[in-house]
Order: sequence, then structure tokens, then C-alpha cells
Amino acid sequence: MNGQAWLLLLEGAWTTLWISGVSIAIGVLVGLGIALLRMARIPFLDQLLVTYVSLARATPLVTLVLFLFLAGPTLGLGLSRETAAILALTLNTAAFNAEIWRSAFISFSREQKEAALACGMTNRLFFRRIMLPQMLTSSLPGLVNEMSFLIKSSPAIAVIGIVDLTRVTNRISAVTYEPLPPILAAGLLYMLIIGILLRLQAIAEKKASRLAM
Amino acid sequence: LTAQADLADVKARGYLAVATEDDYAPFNFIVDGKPEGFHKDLLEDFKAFAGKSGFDVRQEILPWTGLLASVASGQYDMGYTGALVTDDRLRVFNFAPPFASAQHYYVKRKGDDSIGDIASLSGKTVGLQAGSALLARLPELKKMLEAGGGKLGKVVEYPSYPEIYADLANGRLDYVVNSVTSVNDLVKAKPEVFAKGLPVSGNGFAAWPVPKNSPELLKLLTTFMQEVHASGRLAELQQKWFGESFDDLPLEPITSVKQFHELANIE
Amino acid sequence: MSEWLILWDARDAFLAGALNTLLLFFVSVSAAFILGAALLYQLEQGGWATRPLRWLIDLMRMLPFLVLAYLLYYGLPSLGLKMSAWSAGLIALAIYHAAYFAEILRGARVLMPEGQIEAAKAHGFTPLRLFLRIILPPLVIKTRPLMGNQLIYALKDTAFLTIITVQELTAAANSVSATYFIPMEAFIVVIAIYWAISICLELALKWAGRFGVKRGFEHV
Amino acid sequence: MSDIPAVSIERLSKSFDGVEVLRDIDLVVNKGEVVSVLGSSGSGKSTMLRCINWLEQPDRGTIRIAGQRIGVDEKTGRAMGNRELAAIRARTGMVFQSFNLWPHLTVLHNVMEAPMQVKRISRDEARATASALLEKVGMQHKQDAYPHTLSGGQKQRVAIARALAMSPEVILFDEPTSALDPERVGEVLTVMKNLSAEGYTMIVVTHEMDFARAVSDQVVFLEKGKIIEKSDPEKFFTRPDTERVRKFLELAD
Amino acid sequence: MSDIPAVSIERLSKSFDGVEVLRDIDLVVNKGEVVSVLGSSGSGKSTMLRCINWLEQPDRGTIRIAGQRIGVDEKTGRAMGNRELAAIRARTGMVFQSFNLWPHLTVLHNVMEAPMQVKRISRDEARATASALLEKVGMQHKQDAYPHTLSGGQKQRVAIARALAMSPEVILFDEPTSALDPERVGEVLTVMKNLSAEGYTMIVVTHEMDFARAVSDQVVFLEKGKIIEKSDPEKFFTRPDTERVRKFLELAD
Ligand SMILES: Nc1ncnc2c1ncn2[C@@H]1O[C@H](COP(=O)(O)OP(=O)(O)OP(=O)(O)O)[C@@H](O)[C@H]1O
Ligand SMILES: Nc1ncnc2c1ncn2[C@@H]1O[C@H](COP(=O)(O)OP(=O)(O)OP(=O)(O)O)[C@@H](O)[C@H]1O
Ligand SMILES: [Mg+2]
Ligand SMILES: [Mg+2]
Repeated sequence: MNGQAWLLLLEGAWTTLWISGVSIAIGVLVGLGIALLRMARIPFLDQLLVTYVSLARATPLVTLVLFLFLAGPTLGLGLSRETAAILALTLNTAAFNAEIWRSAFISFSREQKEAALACGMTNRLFFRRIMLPQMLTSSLPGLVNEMSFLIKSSPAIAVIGIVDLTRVTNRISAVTYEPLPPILAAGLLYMLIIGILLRLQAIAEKKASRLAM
Repeated sequence: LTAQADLADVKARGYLAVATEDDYAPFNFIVDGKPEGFHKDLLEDFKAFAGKSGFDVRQEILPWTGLLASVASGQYDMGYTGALVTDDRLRVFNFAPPFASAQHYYVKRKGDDSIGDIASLSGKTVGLQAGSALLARLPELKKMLEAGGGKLGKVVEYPSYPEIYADLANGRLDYVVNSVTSVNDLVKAKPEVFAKGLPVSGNGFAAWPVPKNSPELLKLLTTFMQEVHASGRLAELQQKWFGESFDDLPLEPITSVKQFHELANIE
Repeated sequence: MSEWLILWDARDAFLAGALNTLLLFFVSVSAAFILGAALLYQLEQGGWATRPLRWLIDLMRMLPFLVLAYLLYYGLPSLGLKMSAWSAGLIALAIYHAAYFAEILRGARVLMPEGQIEAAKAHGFTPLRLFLRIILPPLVIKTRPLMGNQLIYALKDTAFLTIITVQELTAAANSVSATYFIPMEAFIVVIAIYWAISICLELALKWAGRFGVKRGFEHV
Repeated sequence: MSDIPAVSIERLSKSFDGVEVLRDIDLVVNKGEVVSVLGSSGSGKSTMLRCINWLEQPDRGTIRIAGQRIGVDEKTGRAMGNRELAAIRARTGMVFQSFNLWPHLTVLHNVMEAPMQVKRISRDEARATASALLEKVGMQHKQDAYPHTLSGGQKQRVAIARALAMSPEVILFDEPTSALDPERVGEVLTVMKNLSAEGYTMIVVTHEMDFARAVSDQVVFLEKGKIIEKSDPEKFFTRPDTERVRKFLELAD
Repeated sequence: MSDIPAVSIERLSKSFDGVEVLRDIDLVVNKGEVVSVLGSSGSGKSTMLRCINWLEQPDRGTIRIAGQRIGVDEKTGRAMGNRELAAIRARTGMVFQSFNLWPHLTVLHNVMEAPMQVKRISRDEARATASALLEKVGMQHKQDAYPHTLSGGQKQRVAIARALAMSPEVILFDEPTSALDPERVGEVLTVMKNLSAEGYTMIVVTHEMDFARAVSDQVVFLEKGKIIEKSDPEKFFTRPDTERVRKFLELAD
């Protein structure tokens, strides 16, 4: 592999990075929203969300991307590739994140909640001031796991023509008939991207351990 | 699926959207970030040709996995890539006049002397792409082998060819079947590892898939192909990219299974 | 309509693929869970092994599964170690998901009230018994939803093994859909089967949730 | 105004898994009164306190805080909304038997949090009040410590300061001196005496007979979820009506 | 054999974040003795108990259980392995200030778990012992309940039963009656008196002066991590050496 190949790999890495980054950011928040809605147990909506989470988790990403991209025009919304990709990744990751957040909700210390309510805090205030700060750190391993999965499964978006990191390696190996070197190089770049996340998690955890939570 | 546009719509829109691949040497692939290959060269001619009809050609690059589905669903007007003609694809697509033969050949490790003539393939492990045109026509090889008293060995299906070649080199496979153009390209790229074998099927064709409901577009493509054939440009490009020119290709579009079988001598 | 008929004719391929998927899934997930718990146990003991193990876990979390499978299957032969597609696939799935299981359990372990563990230590529990009887059960109960996520990932990751020629469900669908060019229908069937399996998993986990509720681990 | 009782409980019942833990509790606590709740372990004392501010939902009965019904909207008869509940709860404080400090906040912030967030008083003011309260319970030196580093008695004192910081009209104490040494017990009881002198209403679950005797206006004895004796301390400690209480008091000495 | 003390502590010191919590503690507890540890909240009582079975690692000092050094391998001078630690700890029992029951096990299984897992006695035998002990502390009716449904006093009683189930040579009690009503306190103290009569060695952190006086062989007073008084109960409660203890005892009444 020459310098030009590395340059292309880096370009692919950037595509992977920004598309996953946007999806992660939206997905984490939407997941939180879904978890909150599910905690409210609104009759019909709850069933709907359960079905969504279940289906979105079970659907392979490739299928989802392709479906959104191809069915988009039929449904009257012409999605650009990037939008379709981000939408698919977000739909997928939000379902997983919803479960992670929900897990934090249901296992949150009942004693602490009671202490907050007894002080006259509303549920919202309790959530914002007592629960969320602790959930952020306690859910971190789960959330970062999910982020790593999202980044790693992002190659699926290549199916609609986005040139992400994995696509670049396919292009290279299609000419050289040597799949291993570009795959290893791409693996290295993936590890670099996810490594940054793991590093951030470690830092946050160190900070939280001061609070012994 | 309404986004399909026949020629009239294309002209109204001002451009034709074609889908190409990026990892299918020698038809179309990417070198240093830029498209290369047979189709890249032919696209120049096609663009000029289309300009005369008053529209532009826009090329989008997708992986093979999503390509046929995207064309079928109308995201693109046609596939501008080396799709092999098969019975099942003919149910959804018409094919423009072919630009290359896709007769199937086997490839073996260089220096593997246990393989030579077709009979020697008997009982050996073969690798091919799952669901490919190659797989669809494997029965022809089976018949050849059985005619000589041999039998088809274990068939291993892979999602794509790079892995198949890797396993051939690793020794997990004894031989691989692919279309002649691909085999030529492979052997050119890695002459010290692989060696080209013999044909293992009747004639086959690589051509552009066009949705069934775009007859006008198909007509236009037929005219174009006949033009480049007549001018010798096609033969020149075939020589350049495939290492040989295919002079006896049909000049008519392939639109039915029956027609295809006649052309390819399949009974 | 004829598409569905084609699929019906190919039901044997789908069935065989689904069985392969299930087998791969159960064997690899069981192995991964045991391995993951063992990893956590080693981490719990501290000592020199902690660093390399944390490193291994992080490595697995960073490495795309495909690359791991690829290395085991196509890479190792160049070092003279040739594995069958099945063993390479199983090993890859097991160690990859073991790292994730370990991380999930570790995340919950950090939050576990130290008092419970101290109580066990004060009663003279040896490390292994302490781990198996006092630490692991509440962790498993607590991480139920995350385990659910992970199981579904493991289920879907079995599909990646098509690339190393394991004939599981997705491979069957790929083959059928590409042969007969009916991608939509074939994939609807595949999604339905994956979904059915994951609904079974979800129901099982939901059922297991009563352990948590009964013991006051879960509220609402 | 002052003839409305601070807390009134009528026919309160509660069961867990089919076991009745509280049965037909009736209790009226007037403004400024101190009520001591005695009873053996598991008799339902904590559960009663928790019902009063609706942390536990009773099966039957009504509870009013300063005349306002808690938990059930009196007009509609339906369950109360979260905000209304919070508004009533803000007027009552509670010291939990297991303290329930918030682990992610320092001692000081544990005490400041509710006044700032619920009463919306300024940070400086909240800090000043919190500091003063921590001083009162002898915890100022630990104000920047996190709860997990505190000893049992230290946690308990912070919990007391936290409840007082809201200066609620009614304070519910669940064994507020259980983890304290006799010296500290004396100090905390002094704080509580002062509060009662200032007119705060208090319901105190306690095992400190001396405190109950010295400070209470009423003493209530719970046995298996029923109030079996309810009288002024003088009578309770010298001439109890029931054999059960007599025995209890005997053993307490 | 009997001249080896059950517990001996020499020059034990421990600090948290640079603050010395224990300073040069010396204490010898003979077999069958009961030692009461008094002291104000935060004086280091719990920390001392936790050091004795090495749940907290002291900065300096040596601790021996029945002559065997805990925490440090005497031959090599290096930190002890987990298994050896476990073996010594199995000979000591501990009742924690915050109970620390195992939430995933029922009351009965909380009590059965350690004998079964550590001493490897049979399930039936463990069950029989556990039942008997739960009966003793009045908790048999809750044997199938999970800890989170118990009242404070109930948890404490289970914790006591759990520690006794191992019939350890040395039992460390950290305020074992803090959550109990006077009646129960009496019962538990009776149980402990019986244990001491049976020859068990006990170190008891307590705020119950009466118990300390009635049962102890030695009373120890901790102040800011130092033992400032150590004497027999008779002397401690009537003629303490230090002004500090005199004041403490005064306030306790
Ligand atoms: N969530 C619950 N589920 C089931 N039973 C419960 C629950 N909470 C309390 N109980 C039971 O209700 C009874 C009363 O409990 P409560 O905590 O009110 O006792 P208490 O009088 O405060 O005792 P203590 O003095 O020991 O704190 C106990 O028997 C307890 O086991
Ligand atoms: N993990 C820790 N980190 C920092 N400081 C600690 C830690 N544990 C205890 N301390 C401090 O050490 C001191 C002694 O604590 P300890 O728990 O031994 O007190 P105690 O005598 O048992 O008090 P109490 O009677 O209130 O239980 C306290 O000031 C406490 O804040
Ligand atoms: Mg209570
Ligand atoms: Mg203590």
C-alpha cells in the first residue's frame, strides 16, 4: 500500500467518523427520550415503543439502510445518501441506547429517589439533579459499548454508495487482489477511532470513582 | 416504485442516472480515488453520444450488493456495470447488447499440477460467489464432469471474490470459477500466484441491466453499442481492458430467457 | 406471489441456515459468557494480569468483528494454523463477545455496594466462592437489559460469518436472493426469523426480570 | 388557621403482599406538637411515616397535611399529580432510617440541594443555611466530604441537617439518633427540643424513652400495625392502659 | 494454648486522605473476653473493627488473631494471599453497622450461605442452624423474605444471625442494637451474654452503656482515633481517669 492508499483510507475514516459521530449524538439522546417515555408507561405508545425497540434491534443494518434509501422516494421523501445513512444508524442505535438508559432507570436506588421526593422535588427535578448525573457515569460502559458497535457496524452504509473506511479497503483490494493489508490498515483506523472513546470513558470513570458510585 | 424514468423523463430531467461499481476490475474500479477501467473509458463515448440526444450522464458509484436493487427500485435509470446475464435477472431487467463475453473459466494455484484438463477437476473443492451468475451455471460444469465419469466436488460459497482468491492461495480451495474477463485480470495482476484454466461453461455475456419498463432507453443503448462496434472503438477497449476482443457478441439487446438460451447454447 | 413460492421451495436452505445460526449463537454465547465472567474474576483478583486483561478487553471492543474473523480465518493460515470455518467463527464470536460481557459486568461491578462484598469477605469466603455466590448473581440480575442488547448483537454477528463461508441464515438468504433476484422477499424472511429469535430472547429476559423485581433490584 | 391540625390521619391501612402492616391508624397532630412513635421492630413505624408523605401509598384511609389531603385530589377523587405531591412534600421534611444521602454530592451540597432546587433560594443563601445547620450537628469539618467516606453517625447527622434545611412545617424523624453516641444523641435531641420550642411540628419514631418522655406532647405505641396506646407522656410512662406497653417499658429499663 | 490472646493489636495506625483516623492502637483481648468500644461518632470505632479482619488495610501496626498475624505473611513479610486471608477471616465474624445483607438471597439463605460455602457443611445442617438462629433473634417468620422488604431492626437481627451462624471464635459487633427497640435490645444483649458465657470472644462497638457495664471485661474509649481510656467496666464507669470520659458519661445519662 502506498501513500495515496493511506490518504484514501484516511478520507474513508473521516466519513465513518462524522457519520457515526452524528448518529451517536442523536441516538444517545433519542434513546434517552424513548427510555423516558417508556418509564411514563403511556398505554398505546408503550406498546409501540416496545415493538420499535424489538424490531430495530433485530433488523440487520444493511437491510435498514437499503430499505430507507430505496423506499424513501416511494414514500415521498427523497433522502440523500448521508441522511439515509444517518437515519438508519440512528434508528438502530437509539433502540439499543433506549435499553441501556432504561436499565439505568429501573435499577436506580429507590432510597435516593425517596429522599429526593421527600424533599419536595418533582420527578423532573429529581431526574435532572439526582438521577441523571449518576446515570451518566453509571451507564457509560454500556453506552460506549454501543458506540463501538455503531462505529463497527457502520460499513453497512456503503451499500447505498457512501465511501466509508471499509469501502475504501474493498476498493483497494479489488485492484491488488491482496485483501489483508488494507483490512489491517482499516482495522487500525477503526481501533484508533474507538480507542478515543474508550479513553474518554476511562477518564470519566476515574473521575466518578472519586465519588465511589 | 414510480421513480423509474424512461427516455422521455430522462430528457425532461436533463440527465441519465447510472449506477457503477467500484471494486469490479477490470470493468470498473478505483485507482487512487479515481474511477478506472473499461466503463470509465466507454463512459466518455457514451457521454458524447448522449449529449447529441440532449441529456447528460451522471454516474453514481455503489457496491454490487445494493446495485441491482437500487436500479430495480428506480433510484437509478440503469446499471452501468458488468452484470452477467442470467435467467432470473431477465425477469426484472432487459440487457443492452453485451460488451464482453462472460464465459466461465476456472483458476487454479500456479504450479498445482494435479489440475489440468476438465476431467481433473473431478472431486476437487471449488469456490464461487454466493448467488452469482457463476453459481447459476455450475450445472454445466457438473454435466461436463459427469459425462467423463467424474463428479463435481465440494462447492463453497463466499460473499465476494477477494476472499475466494485468498482461500485459493491458502489452499482451502482447489480451484475457483469466474468469468473470463475477471480471470484475465486476476492472472495479470498476480501471475506468480494464480493460473488461468479452461472454460467450464458455454457462452455468457456481460451487459448493462435496464429496467423492463424503459424500452426507449434500451433502444438508445442498442444504437450506441452498434455505433461503437461499427467504429471499432469497442474492440479497441476490449483489447485494452480484457486482453482480447470479443468479435462475435450479439448486437441486439437481450430481453427474454429464450433468446438468452439460444445465444448461449443452453438447452 | 411467485417470489414467495420460490422462497417456499428454498425452505430447506433457510431451515438449515436458521439451525446453523441458532447452534452457533447458543454455543458461542455460552462460551462468551463463561469467558467474560472468568475475565471479570481475573480482574477482581487484581495483580499483574489486570493490565493485559483490560487491554485485551479494550482491544476486542476496538477491533471490528469482521477483522477478527478475517484474521483468524484468512490470516492465521499464513502462520501455518489452518482452522475450519466453523471453529474460526466460533472462536471469534466467543472471545469477541466475552470481552463485551466482561465490560458490561465490570461496569456493574464498579457500582456494586462494597458492603455486600465486605460482608462476604468477613465471613471468610474464598475468592472464587465470593465471586460465584455473592458478586456474579446480582451483577447478572442487574445487567439484564444490557445482556439483552449483547445477545442480540451476538445473534446478528453470526451473520458476519458468511464471509468466512459459514452457511448460516444470512448466507442462505444471500444465496437465495442473489440466485433468484428477490432480495426484498428473502430479507423479509430473514428479518422475520431473526426477529422471532430475538423476541424469544426478550421474553426470556423479561421472565428473568421477576428475579430482579422480587429482590428489589428493579423498581417502577 | 391554628385549629387545623398539622397532620391528621384517618383509618390508614396498608398491606404488603397480603400482610397488613398498618391497620386503621387514626392520629391527629396539632401544630407545634411533638409526637413520639414507639413500638417494637417491624411494628410498622417506618411504614407509617412513609405513608404520611406518600412515599408508600396506603390501601385505605386519608392523610391531611395542614388540612390538605395528600395523594388524592380532593375535587376529582383521582390520584394526585406529581407536581401537587411535590408541593405538599416540600412542606414536610423527613429523616430516613437509612439516611439515604445522595452519593454524588458532597455533604454541603446534600444539604443545599433541596432548598436551592425546590425553594429556589440563592446559592449563597443556601450555602449559609447549610453551613449553619452542619455546624449545629457538628459536621462542618466534613462539609466537602462525599457521603461514602462518612461514619454511620456522621451520615445520620447530615441527613438531619438536610431535612432541616428546607425548614418544613412538619418534620418526620425515623430513629434520628440510632447511630449516634450518647453525647451526640444529647446534642441532637437538644436541637429537636429547640425546634419544637420554635413551633415546628414533629413526628418522631424513636427508641429513646427519655426523649419521648421529655419532649413529646403525645406518645403513640404501635403493635403489629395498630395503635394500641396513645396518650400524653406522663400517663404513657407511668400508667399505661395496656399490659403490652407496661411490659415494653419494663424491659426498656 | 489459652495464654495466646484471641486478638492482639499493636501500634495500629490508619489514615484516610492524610487524616489519621486511628493512632497507635494497642489492645489485647483474651479468649472469652468481651471488650466494649465506646467513643463519639467519627472517632474511628468502625475503622478499628474493620482493620481487625483486614477489610481496611492499616498503615502501620500488627494484628493477630489467636496468635496468627493477619494481612501480612509472617515468613515472607509480604501481603497475604486472598485464600489465607479468607481462612483467618472464617474464624472471625462481623456484624456491620450498615448490616450489608446480600440482596439476592432470602433471609434464610443469607444465614445459610457462609456455613455452606465456607465451612462446606451440608445444606440440611445449615438450614437447621440458620432456622434456630433466626428463631433466636425473632426473625423466623421472615425467613423467606428478601432483605429489601425488611425493616431496619429486622435487617439488623438477620445480620446478627448471619454472623453467629459461622460460630466464629471472635465476633466483631458494630453497634449491633442501634436499630432495635428496647425490648429487642434486651433480647439481643441476652444472646450476646450467653455467647460470652459460652466462651466466645467479642469486641463490641456500642452506645449501650448498660450493656458495656454489665457484660464487658474491658471497656475501651476511643477519641479521635486514640485509645484514651482502657479499663475494667467497674473503674471505667465510676472512676474514669480522663476528664473526657467523665464528661461523656455525664452526658450519657
Ligand atoms: N416493601 C416491603 N415489602 C414487604 N414487606 C415490607 C416492605 N416494607 C416493610 N415491610 C414489612 O412491614 C413491616 C413493618 O415495617 P417497618 O419498616 O414499618 O417497621 P418498623 O416499625 O419501622 O421497624 P424498625 O423499628 O425495625 O425499623 C415489617 O414486617 C416489614 O418486613
Ligand atoms: N473511606 C473513607 N475515606 C475517608 N474517610 C473515611 C473513610 N472511612 C471513614 N472515614 C473517616 O474516618 C473517621 C472514622 O470513621 P469510623 O467509621 O471509624 O467512625 P465511628 O467511630 O465508627 O463513628 P460512628 O459511631 O459514627 O459509626 C470518620 O471521620 C470518617 O469520616
Ligand atoms: Mg423502621
Ligand atoms: Mg461506626
